[in-house]
Amino acid sequence: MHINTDKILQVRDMNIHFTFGGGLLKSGRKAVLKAVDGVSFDLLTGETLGLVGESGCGKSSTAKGVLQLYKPTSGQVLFKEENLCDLQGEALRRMRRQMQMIFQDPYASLNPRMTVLRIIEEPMKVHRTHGNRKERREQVIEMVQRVGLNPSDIHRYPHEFSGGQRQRIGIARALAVRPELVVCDEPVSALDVSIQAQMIHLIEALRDQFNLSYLFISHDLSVVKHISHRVAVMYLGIIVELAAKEELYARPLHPYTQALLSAIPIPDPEVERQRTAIALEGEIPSPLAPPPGCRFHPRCRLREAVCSRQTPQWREVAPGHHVACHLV
Amino acid sequence: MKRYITRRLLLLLPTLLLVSFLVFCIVRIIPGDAVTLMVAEMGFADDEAELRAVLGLDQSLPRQYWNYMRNALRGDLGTSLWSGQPVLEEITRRLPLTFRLALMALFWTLLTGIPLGVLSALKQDTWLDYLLRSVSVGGLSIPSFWLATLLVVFGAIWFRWVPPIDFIPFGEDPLASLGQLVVPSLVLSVALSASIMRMTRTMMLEVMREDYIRTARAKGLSEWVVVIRHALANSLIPVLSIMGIQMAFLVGGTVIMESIFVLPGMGKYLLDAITWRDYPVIQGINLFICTLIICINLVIDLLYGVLDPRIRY
Amino acid sequence: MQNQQQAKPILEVHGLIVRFTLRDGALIAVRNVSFDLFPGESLGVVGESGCGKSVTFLSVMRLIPTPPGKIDAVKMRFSGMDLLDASKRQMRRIRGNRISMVFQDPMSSLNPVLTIGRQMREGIQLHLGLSGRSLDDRCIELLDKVGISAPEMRLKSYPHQLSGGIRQRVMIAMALSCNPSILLADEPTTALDVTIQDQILRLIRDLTRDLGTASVLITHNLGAVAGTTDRIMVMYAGRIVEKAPTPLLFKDPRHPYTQGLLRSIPRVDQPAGRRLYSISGAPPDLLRETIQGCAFAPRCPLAEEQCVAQAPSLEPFAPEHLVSCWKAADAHQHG
Amino acid sequence: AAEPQYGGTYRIHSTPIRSLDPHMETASQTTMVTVNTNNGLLCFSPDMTGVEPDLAESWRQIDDLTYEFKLHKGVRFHDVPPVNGRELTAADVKYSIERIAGMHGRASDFKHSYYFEGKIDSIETPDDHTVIIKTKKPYAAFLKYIASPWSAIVAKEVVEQFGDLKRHAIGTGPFILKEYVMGSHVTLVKNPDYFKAGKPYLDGIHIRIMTDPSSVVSAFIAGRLDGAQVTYHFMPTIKKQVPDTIVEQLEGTYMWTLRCPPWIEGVKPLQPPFDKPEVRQAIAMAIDKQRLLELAWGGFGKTQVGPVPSAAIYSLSQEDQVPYDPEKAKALLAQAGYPDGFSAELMTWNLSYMTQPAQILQQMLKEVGIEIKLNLLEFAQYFNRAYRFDYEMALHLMTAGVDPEEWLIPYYGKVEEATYYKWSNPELWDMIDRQQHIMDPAQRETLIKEIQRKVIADAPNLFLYTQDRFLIRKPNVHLKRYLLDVQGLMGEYIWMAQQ
Amino acid sequence: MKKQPHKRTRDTIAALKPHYLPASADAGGAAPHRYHWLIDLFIQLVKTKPLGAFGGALVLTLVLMALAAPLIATHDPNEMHGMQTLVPPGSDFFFGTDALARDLFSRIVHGARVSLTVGLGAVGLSIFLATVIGVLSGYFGGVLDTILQRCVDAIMSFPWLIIMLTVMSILGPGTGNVILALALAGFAGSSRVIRSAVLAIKHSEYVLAARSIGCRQPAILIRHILPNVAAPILVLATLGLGNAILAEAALSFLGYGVPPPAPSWGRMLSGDGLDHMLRGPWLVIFPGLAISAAVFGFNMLGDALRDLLDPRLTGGARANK
Ligand SMILES: Nc1ncnc2c1ncn2[C@@H]1O[C@H](COP(=O)(O)OP(=O)(O)OP(=O)(O)O)[C@@H](O)[C@H]1O
Ligand SMILES: Nc1ncnc2c1ncn2[C@@H]1O[C@H](COP(=O)(O)OP(=O)(O)OP(=O)(O)O)[C@@H](O)[C@H]1O
Ligand SMILES: [Mg+2]
Ligand SMILES: [Mg+2]
Repeated sequence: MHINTDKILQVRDMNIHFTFGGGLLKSGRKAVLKAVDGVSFDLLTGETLGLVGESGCGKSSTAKGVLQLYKPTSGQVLFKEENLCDLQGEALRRMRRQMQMIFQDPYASLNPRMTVLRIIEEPMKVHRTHGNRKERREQVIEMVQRVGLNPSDIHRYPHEFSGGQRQRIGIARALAVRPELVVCDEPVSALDVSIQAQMIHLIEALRDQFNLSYLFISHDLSVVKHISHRVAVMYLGIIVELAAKEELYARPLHPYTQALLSAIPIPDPEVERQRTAIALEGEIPSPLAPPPGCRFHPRCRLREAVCSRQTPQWREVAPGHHVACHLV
Repeated sequence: MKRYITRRLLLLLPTLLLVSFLVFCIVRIIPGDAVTLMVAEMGFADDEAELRAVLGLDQSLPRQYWNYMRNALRGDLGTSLWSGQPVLEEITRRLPLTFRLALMALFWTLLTGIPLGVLSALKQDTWLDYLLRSVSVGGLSIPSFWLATLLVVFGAIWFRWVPPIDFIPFGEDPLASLGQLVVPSLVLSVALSASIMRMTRTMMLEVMREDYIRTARAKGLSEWVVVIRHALANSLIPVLSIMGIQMAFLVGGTVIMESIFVLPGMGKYLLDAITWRDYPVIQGINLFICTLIICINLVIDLLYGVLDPRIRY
Repeated sequence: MQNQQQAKPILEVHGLIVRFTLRDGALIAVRNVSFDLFPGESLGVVGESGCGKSVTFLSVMRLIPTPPGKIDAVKMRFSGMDLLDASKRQMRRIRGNRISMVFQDPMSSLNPVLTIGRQMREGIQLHLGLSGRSLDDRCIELLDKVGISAPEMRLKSYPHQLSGGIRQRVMIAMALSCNPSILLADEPTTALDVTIQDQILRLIRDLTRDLGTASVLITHNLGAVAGTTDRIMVMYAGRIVEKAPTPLLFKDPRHPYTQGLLRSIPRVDQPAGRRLYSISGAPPDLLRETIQGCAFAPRCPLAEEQCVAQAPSLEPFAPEHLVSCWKAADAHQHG
Repeated sequence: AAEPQYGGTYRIHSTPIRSLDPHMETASQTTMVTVNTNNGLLCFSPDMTGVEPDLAESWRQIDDLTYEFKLHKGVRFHDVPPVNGRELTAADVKYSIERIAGMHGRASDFKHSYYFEGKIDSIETPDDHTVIIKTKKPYAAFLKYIASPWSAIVAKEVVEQFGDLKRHAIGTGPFILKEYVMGSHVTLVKNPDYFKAGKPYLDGIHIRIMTDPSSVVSAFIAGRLDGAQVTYHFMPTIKKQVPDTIVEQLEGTYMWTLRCPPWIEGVKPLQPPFDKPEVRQAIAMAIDKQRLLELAWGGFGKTQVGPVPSAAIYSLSQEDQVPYDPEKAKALLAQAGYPDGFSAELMTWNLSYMTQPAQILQQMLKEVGIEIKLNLLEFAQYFNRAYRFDYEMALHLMTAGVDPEEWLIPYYGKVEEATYYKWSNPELWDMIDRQQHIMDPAQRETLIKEIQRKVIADAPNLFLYTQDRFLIRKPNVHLKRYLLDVQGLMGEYIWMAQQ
Repeated sequence: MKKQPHKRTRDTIAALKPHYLPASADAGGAAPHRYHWLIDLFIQLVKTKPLGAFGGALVLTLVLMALAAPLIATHDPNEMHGMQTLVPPGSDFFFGTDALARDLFSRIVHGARVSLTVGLGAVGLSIFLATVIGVLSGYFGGVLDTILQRCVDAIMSFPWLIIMLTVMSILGPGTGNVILALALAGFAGSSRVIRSAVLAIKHSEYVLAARSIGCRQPAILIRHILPNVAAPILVLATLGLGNAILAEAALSFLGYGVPPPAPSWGRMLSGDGLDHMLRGPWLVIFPGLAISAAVFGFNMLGDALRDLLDPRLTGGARANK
């Protein structure tokens, strides 16, 4: 693995807010949903950064914000020193060649009316990376084989494939134009274990081969542990903890991370029956009205008075181990 | 909710303004104007200008429009160019009939369309389904003027029966007055009912595949309860929006029924107004119908909220 | 699972075959499945997606849409009563009352236009005949039991006003409302994240233990079954390929498919960096009338001529451990 | 010839009635009402050729220019406000005739003003029951016009109170307007104070507005109407269903006319090919009027010869008919320089009684090589263009009132006078002008026939046919006379036998 | 009113999607061979929707009749045969003659041309307008959507009669203008349907995916949005065809409609048909049958297509949110 220290991606204080209501036709006040509320992280070339968290905590929004599929409300996304948020139209479109996305849902992310060939070929066509039809076709066939499908499959339609195979088509599409950054949004959580394993292999193999950088989103901590170098934990729109994976899994500092890790079921009856999970109290608060202070405090078993008053600092508590919690 | 209604009613104004403007322009773009017609009928071509002046048609269009709107806001929709009657009065006399006819047609439509649609969905791909669907499409494919004419002619020939030709005002004898509308509204509802039936069927099929139907069955509920309580409400929303469109169609499109069944409604009045280029009448009727249709749509939107708690205003 | 052999099974299924008549032909989703379920037992069912897990238990409830579905079985009895011949009315009396089911997706399994209360009440009213105050009390008690705070208020809410976790708990409360003898839980946690998943599994475990209900947990999350169930049934292509007590299955899986499944799970409790195993190929096409030989043979690392030629049957490999594999004895070599 | 009986309400139908002002409307629906609510000084004799006294007890022509009318005494207006049954006086007559002539109100509103406008020198009322009218020149049609239903006598207060008479028919007539709901119905009730003793017989008349012909027929068959006017299509059915129906087949006065382009010398000269008389004559010869009538209206009608329809006086007989001769037509065309024919546009409006004959004409003209393109316009648009005189050929419905000259002046008269059509033939102008002042009927007839022959020779218009009308009624309805064919409802002569 | 996204679980998808077959490498090819989706659709239609296939056959017959009208017709449709009016059906005149002594059979056959032209033309135009407006309005949303939708509101609140009569009055008679009138009276409603279909897929991940790979807006519209709203469009079109034919008949009844002598079914039925109905019932029976056959055919076909094109049945766009 070649992790050189170049930062391919720097996300600085990114906010993504959705507004609801307002307007002449809709009643009620404008509500602002802060799906991503001040997220910062770096991604090194050749590195895989895992992003985990409860469902709805803003993982996908972060991913889409990075790729400018949602325009961040504020903040910076520096891709190879260039601030994507400032780019518009054609300039941004051209940048897209270098950053691709694998979508969360293998069923929804492929156009059902296009053949595999056309799906994979499309980014090449859009970015004119390959001169003519024939070249493109050759490249498609190569990609298809690389992700483990048959060349004969390229004339079939997505619905004729299984979930795993569809996900591979998505991967082939993302990689067809040789990007440098790939954002994988829960690429395996829709699949069952046996297909999941195939996908993980593929992703790892491609990373090693092309020295890709991944932002790897999942709520399955086992998978993340398997695949990433560093892991960030999100809760309700903010990152609460970020560390190298061995560090994080061995010494989770944030109470939420601890609870999360303790809840992972272990596929071994002996271990599993011994496991005691840290129960989280209450419900996930609505992102429309996040709690004041530390967002996690209403559910935190260790909370203190300060937690509800003050937003905790984002601190580096050990080399490379960042956390936002008053109690650490 | 209240705020929503107020807002929607306020929004009515710009739409109405747009509508009135469109109508105003359209009736004046149509070649063949009232004055020429009047002059032609009278046989004196030289005082066209005078006639125009008297009718106020010689002013600039914006001016005319301004005058019209100013008066309309005061509740004065002008007088008919031909009969000299106040348009508002003529409309308010005809509107209730048309509206009742439309409502009644809608009533039949729902009465037959929804149950048959549900039945056809429940018996999907059986002979009953095929039969019901064929009949309904059959109903859809019969021109209503033709059905109405057949009814009237053969009703008279075979049973010495025709719909009453003396219109009984609602105030005099409500039952008889409604009774008079039974046949025309039935004829109108044939095609509408067919489309409601088909929509209901489709939606029922869709809804019956939903997981919560399986949940309901898993509770041991009887099929009847499952259909009525769980499936129907969920399938009615699109049916409702079709109903809105049908109401619009009915309010503005009953002219053929009116002439065949001898009903003094709006449709015929409108048609004559167009034929005779009676601008104030055309404008007035349109304004009325549009308001009505927009109100109907509002009611339907509110009904959505009743049917589906996810929809909140 | 003590003394199961002696106890009378509450559910006996023998030779269950479920076929669907589709445009492209008949899809045989469940192929000759047999199992017993004992009172108080918790049975796990795992297997690849589409292998017939849900269909098997939906057929027990007779909730397979017919047509296109068709259920056949040598025997399908619920505490002595024949489920196959039961009339619709009899079935309705069993459903929700004696056997109840928690469906996979809490988002779509609740009727969006009815309040939670209404949906909960109808089952209780029907089967327990409660009404008025006592009905409400029962609902509140149930919601309380599944750990929902402020149950009175929840009764008045509509599904869309609740989070996924709460909805799933409502589903469980509904399933438990008539103290069923069997609780079928079809992937009750797939749509939820780990923390909620953990809560729900615990809930089911505790409730069944307390009430003595037999439960079936269908899932593809092996972690989930590991902690919750007594026995596990592994299905592949419409058949049961392995059936064993939970600890035994994890410790000594005999079917190559089970082995592959267990090995392809990434585990947090193990050092990372180990290459994950993955089963190559794809499951067979259930549209085919007969699958020649062992259905898993094309993907099996141990497959031999015999495997391709002849289908193995589910044979006891060890006490309480049934495997359907010609190579069951050799399988451990590759474990 | 049974004794008239009293009582009963006569139920009939009508197409929509736009207005009740007899002086401002030309539509026959209006007179259907006003002929029952108002009287004129005179009215037509049953055979429609002469005039009879009505409000005028007697009249006399003092000289070529002067007419004296003596009014009945004790004629009262209806007992409704604002007249409240006051007596009719000569002043009312004077007012009414002046109103018809367009002197009270906007001239252009009065559609029959040509009856009297510019033609009357003075109207004098020496006493309450005498009216003396002087015309400027000898006026042959004068009495006809006085007897016309459009020359109804009205009361000044009514006009003043309501501004016009569009919704108020108040007069001296046998029936009183009780209710008039536009688009729905008109109800008339018996006038108990009617000046003709013993009349009317009916208690009332109920006119139901109906537009759909099959509804009318059905309503009649089902017994909801006592009388109806139907088209020939339904006659077999009616005869079969209601065998005792009384059917009166009346000759119509609407004349189907094929028009060549109008000719306004200096402004709109004739364009080729219509500038050649041979072409126009060829067109006339190419049309088999009998077959046309047969196909278009089942043969129920009369083929027409000249501009004055056969139902009116002074019309031409079939001897003057242009013979159907396609060969000759072709020859004429060749002679005019169109051996291969030509193509032209035929304009008419989009209702089937016009489109059917138009299609037949299209086929007939095709046989002599004339390609017709049909242009079927909406009613308003048709009239718009027709009265801008902007068309190549048009299929038109001509109609006129009570005197043959009404079929001539508005069409072939001087360009200023001809309102419906223009034909710049000064010879015709002169003849038409002359006939107006010939007081001797025989002489006038000769001249009018001559004019007609001249029109036929010129062939600006081709007179195709008139349709017969079928007035049906129940056997118990006794009806003594009709007015013009379309204004068939003279309530005072109707009585119904009790069943 | 946003519809709740239906998160379908895998087994229901599998259940609803009989097409879903894990595309295994097994060369045996037990899975039926798949053609282009249109051909596939046709095969499915014949196999599983007998009523729809019957409708399709009717439509096909009518279309062929229209195309080969001069070959099929026994007479010139406008020729008047002497005085042989209202001749009952027989060997000379299969369907009898009308009041103008024209051969009804030939008129019906040629009428297929006229009526189908009107139907296809009106539907084509209205669907085109509806698609353009619906897609733009739905996809771009915002101010454009608001403006377009208010206009659609206004148009929809006009009685259809007014719209049609207005257009007919402004433009005068003629087949083309009938088509235009019908299209203008009908496009607003369709554009609503298409708009909502676009709204439903606009947020689907494959559209986002197309953006993420850098597609331009027009490409997204044409390659991704349009093909996926093709199903509702197709259905709208087939259903609209029947309606257009009926509407033309109603227009004819009011005197508008395709001008004679063009043999439109609607005109035949409503014009002299109704006049002579009692003397020559065949005059209303045959055109009536023709209209009914066309409307029935198109509707049945449309219904069947709707079922077949249901994305959940053919494995189309699953995430219809
Ligand atoms: N386009 C959008 N419009 C409005 N709200 C949105 C939108 N996309 C996401 N959200 C909201 O933002 C929050 C974060 O959503 P996001 O999809 O990023 O979560 P996630 O962590 O990816 O969850 P999951 O694990 O379920 O995929 C959620 O509350 C979601 O409802
Ligand atoms: N209603 C149905 N109609 C047609 N085929 C069906 C139906 N229900 C299930 N099937 C088919 O039966 C097979 C087994 O489906 P089942 O739902 O039991 O799978 P499963 O094991 O529960 O998978 P998952 O883990 O995805 O839930 C599948 O191939 C599916 O396509
Ligand atoms: Mg996400
Ligand atoms: Mg399942």
